[in-house]
Amino acid sequence: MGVLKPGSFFSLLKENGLLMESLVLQKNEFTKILKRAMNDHEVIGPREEDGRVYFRPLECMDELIWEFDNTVNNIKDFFFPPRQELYELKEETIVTFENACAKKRIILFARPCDARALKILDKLFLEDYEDRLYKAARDNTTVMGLSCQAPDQRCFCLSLGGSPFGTEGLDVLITAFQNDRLIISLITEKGEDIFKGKGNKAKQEELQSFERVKKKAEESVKREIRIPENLPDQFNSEYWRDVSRACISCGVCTYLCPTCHCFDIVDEENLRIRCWDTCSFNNFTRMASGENPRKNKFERYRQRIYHKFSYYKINFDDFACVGCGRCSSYCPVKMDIVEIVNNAGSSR
Amino acid sequence: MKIVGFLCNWCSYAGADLAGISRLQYPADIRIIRVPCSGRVNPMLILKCFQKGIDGVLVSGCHPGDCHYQEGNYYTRRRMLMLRSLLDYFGIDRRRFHVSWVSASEGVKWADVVKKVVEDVRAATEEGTRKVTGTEQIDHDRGN
Amino acid sequence: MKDLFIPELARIESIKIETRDIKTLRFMFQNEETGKIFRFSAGQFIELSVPRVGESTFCIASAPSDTGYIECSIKKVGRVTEAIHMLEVGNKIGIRGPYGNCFPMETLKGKNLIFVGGGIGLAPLRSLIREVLHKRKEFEDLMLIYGARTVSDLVYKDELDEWTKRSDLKTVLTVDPGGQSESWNGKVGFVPVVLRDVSAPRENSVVITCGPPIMIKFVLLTLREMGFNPSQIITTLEMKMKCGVGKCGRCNIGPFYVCKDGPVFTLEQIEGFVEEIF
Amino acid sequence: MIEEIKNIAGKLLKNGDIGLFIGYGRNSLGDVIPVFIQKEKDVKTLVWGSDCFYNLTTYLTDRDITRLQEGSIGILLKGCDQKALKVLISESQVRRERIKIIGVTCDGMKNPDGSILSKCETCDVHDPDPALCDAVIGGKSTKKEAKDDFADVAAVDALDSSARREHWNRYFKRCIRCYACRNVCPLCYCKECVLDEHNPQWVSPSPSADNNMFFHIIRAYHLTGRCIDCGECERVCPVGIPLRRINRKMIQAVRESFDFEAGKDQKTKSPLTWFRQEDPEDFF
Repeated sequence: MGVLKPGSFFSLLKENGLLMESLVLQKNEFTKILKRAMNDHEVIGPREEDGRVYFRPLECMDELIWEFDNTVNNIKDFFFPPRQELYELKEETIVTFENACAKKRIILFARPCDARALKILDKLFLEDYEDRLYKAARDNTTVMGLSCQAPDQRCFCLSLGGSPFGTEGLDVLITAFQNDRLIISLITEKGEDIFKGKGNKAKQEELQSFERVKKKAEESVKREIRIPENLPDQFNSEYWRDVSRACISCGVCTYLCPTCHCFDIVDEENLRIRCWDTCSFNNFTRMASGENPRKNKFERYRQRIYHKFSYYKINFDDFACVGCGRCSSYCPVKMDIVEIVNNAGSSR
Repeated sequence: MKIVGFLCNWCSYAGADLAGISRLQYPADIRIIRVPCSGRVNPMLILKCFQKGIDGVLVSGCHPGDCHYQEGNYYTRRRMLMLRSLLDYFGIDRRRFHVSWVSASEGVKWADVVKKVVEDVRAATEEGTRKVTGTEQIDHDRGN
Repeated sequence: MKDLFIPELARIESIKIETRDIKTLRFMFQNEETGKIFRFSAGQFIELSVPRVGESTFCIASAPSDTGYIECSIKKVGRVTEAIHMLEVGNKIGIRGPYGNCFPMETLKGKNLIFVGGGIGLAPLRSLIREVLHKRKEFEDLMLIYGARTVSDLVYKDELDEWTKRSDLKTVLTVDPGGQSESWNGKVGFVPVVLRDVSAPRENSVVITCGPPIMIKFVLLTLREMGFNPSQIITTLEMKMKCGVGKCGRCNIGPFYVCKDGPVFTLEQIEGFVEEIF
Repeated sequence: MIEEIKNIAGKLLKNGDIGLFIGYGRNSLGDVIPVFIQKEKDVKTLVWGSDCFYNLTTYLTDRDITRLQEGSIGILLKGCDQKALKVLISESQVRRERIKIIGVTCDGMKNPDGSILSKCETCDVHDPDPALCDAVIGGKSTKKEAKDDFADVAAVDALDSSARREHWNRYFKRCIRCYACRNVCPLCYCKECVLDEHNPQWVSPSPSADNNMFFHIIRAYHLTGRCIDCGECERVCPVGIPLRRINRKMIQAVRESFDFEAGKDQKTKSPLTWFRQEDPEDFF
């Protein structure tokens, strides 16, 4: 993790919700600020396409959606995109695309759970061998969250250490109130820069009502994932065969997951490309010789559960799950990760 | 312009050969791949051509009833008909994909077919219908 | 900042045909500086890139003490390896690495070493054996048991001849039943069977094995039956890899990333997952 | 109806006629899920309703299930699912004698808002086929048949070539290549899909709009004359690509060119595996 830099102590406190400064802004003022920011930033936010909401680069602020259930894709796509050109490999030279990462970006209305996933991915991509493109994207992006006032019945962020009002991974947290008022909680300097000199400092009663809605939202997260202590011992259990029967080995759960990060590296003509890959696919671990250590469906499903709830914890001291509920709501056969994990400990 | 022609060994390839021997003039935009039978032309091969940026594809075999393997070209006929309607549906200009029957004795027909194919592909290209593969990328992919 | 996925270009210096489907290639970095900084230990691997085809993982078959070049032995099995087999001397190839851990040279010192290899699995062992022979005095008795499907599938034939002649390395060669030729004077039988027959010392010994998964599976069983304990057994694992640095997520074996925490493991480490691997 | 299903399934399991019954159940959130029942006492978890979308025949070609299962398999099938099974039988992917089929009458599956699914509107097999099934439940369906005019396909056909390209590009840009459409499809049973092949690699796995288009062309082509329009691919697509609009184009094309409809019987194979001398060749 390195040495604590001067000043970072305060940001550490802020990231944990202490010493946080809060502003109050009218919705139209906010829109104005962002419109101006669009001049020198790419602004990404939730936008509707054929009845579903996706995070996409916005062409204008009118496209932005203010109220939405969890989006289909999540903000991981902008740090670790589905398809990313790494460099061009020619016979004698290698051409890299340096300037492309320099683009300044703002991501609007990220859900706290998705933002928290960035903190989890940081451990993988930034520790040990640092990933240049991921780092550049992280450095150049300001993430503004939208607090989640009506969590879905599938959400279980609280039991993994997150919160519908969580600030981890965010630079700014925005909470919408009545009368088009917004409370803007400034978390990092990056966030402060954008709102410098704007709005009024939040008054005591405004902060109190902020706390009230926060509490209400947290109370409405009813689902709970309980990761069994003895999960590692269940590796050879028959349980995994039973629960994975319905799985169709597609990539929905992993591709929509904010923390799943497996990838493949392929060549397309001269381009070397990094693209998403998933442990659900049969050919994920199949070697050229035809040998495949995870050729059965249950082994692949088990790998996904263990990677998230056992291996990642061992290697990076965090579970690779933020409780957004996408995997169970988009699963073609509605496999429910919470139920499956909660029952894993008591299996044979 | 690059056009790939899949020619069956027994009829169309011989037909093209005859055109050559007879010194018939036809455009040089076509690259010929000899296959044992037009039935060998897996649609995947045609798709691969388009993916690689080829401007047009021609599949040519024996006339129905003349197949060296009795019935290979009957299957080809069904497959290519379906493939063509599918490509068309996806907005791949229909002038970029052709099928023809050319026998070993039809050198002149071969030259005509090539002329027609080249004309069509050229027209499609000049009208600016995009080649099937291009440089278009999904949003936010290069390097960020 | 250097991008960890960008390879260094290297030139193919020589190509040696080992068997009908295995070639040993020798590379030198195009940039001399890189060549000077490039250091590795026996057991590590590199990623080789063929432009327009892709990237694949190969263990280094030359020894760290062989300075100035790197050698890899490549068996033609898939798209990338086929492309590599098409390359000629003078062609360029991309190299990134070295990655992974290495054979624990310090713990091996003062021990009897028993190398058990099969097929192309001799490659990482060759790196180690060359290194060990280079520092021969630091080790006790050495034994190599190496087998392949047929006589013509044995790799590094010249070196095997050389090693057979040495008195300080007992070399036992074997081929699978049916794979022997007229003039074959080695053993005939599967590696695990031969391993049981030769009297390998158990005291103060370490077994290092590498080969196809099915061979490793039975070698491990045989070693157990012979009374070796798991901490005495070192194996290199094969897993599909892409990034080589513990990020792409496919080479998990239990909590370990084979590319970062391996490919060298003691049986003790991976005991709980043996079923998944083999 | 559900009691009848439980009874029959229970009896089959009890008598040892089958070792596994595949039907519908619910998880703790109330979603319908496929359930795999091996013991008679567990048949009580079975459910039936207008949200039992899944085409369970997918599991009959799932090697991870069939390989491990001894004896016969029982399965609950709606009319459209039975069509898929007929195709599978005609292609020798499922041995009829190995399965026990409970056919169930279906009045059309419903969206959460109560409206009927569009694929069920034009469905012509609301009643199970007594010639195929071992047991038939539910009597005559109340749902009236509607004529399928392929309006969705016609709307795309009406566009000009480049507008069609644009139409699809908008969707294909979104595709993340999760392969849910392929994997859920009861008729995509290849042990190794051409899309997974590495050598040669037909289409790169990276999701660019072009790669995605080729993936969808290949998928649609491989289903030509086989797709029975169960609509599972479209239902599971997380990014809402109208996949039925692609498959139905081919259903229409096969109908027009070869006068063929998939899933009508258990004998006739895909029209691309046989021919007539008088087949059309107007575009040659």
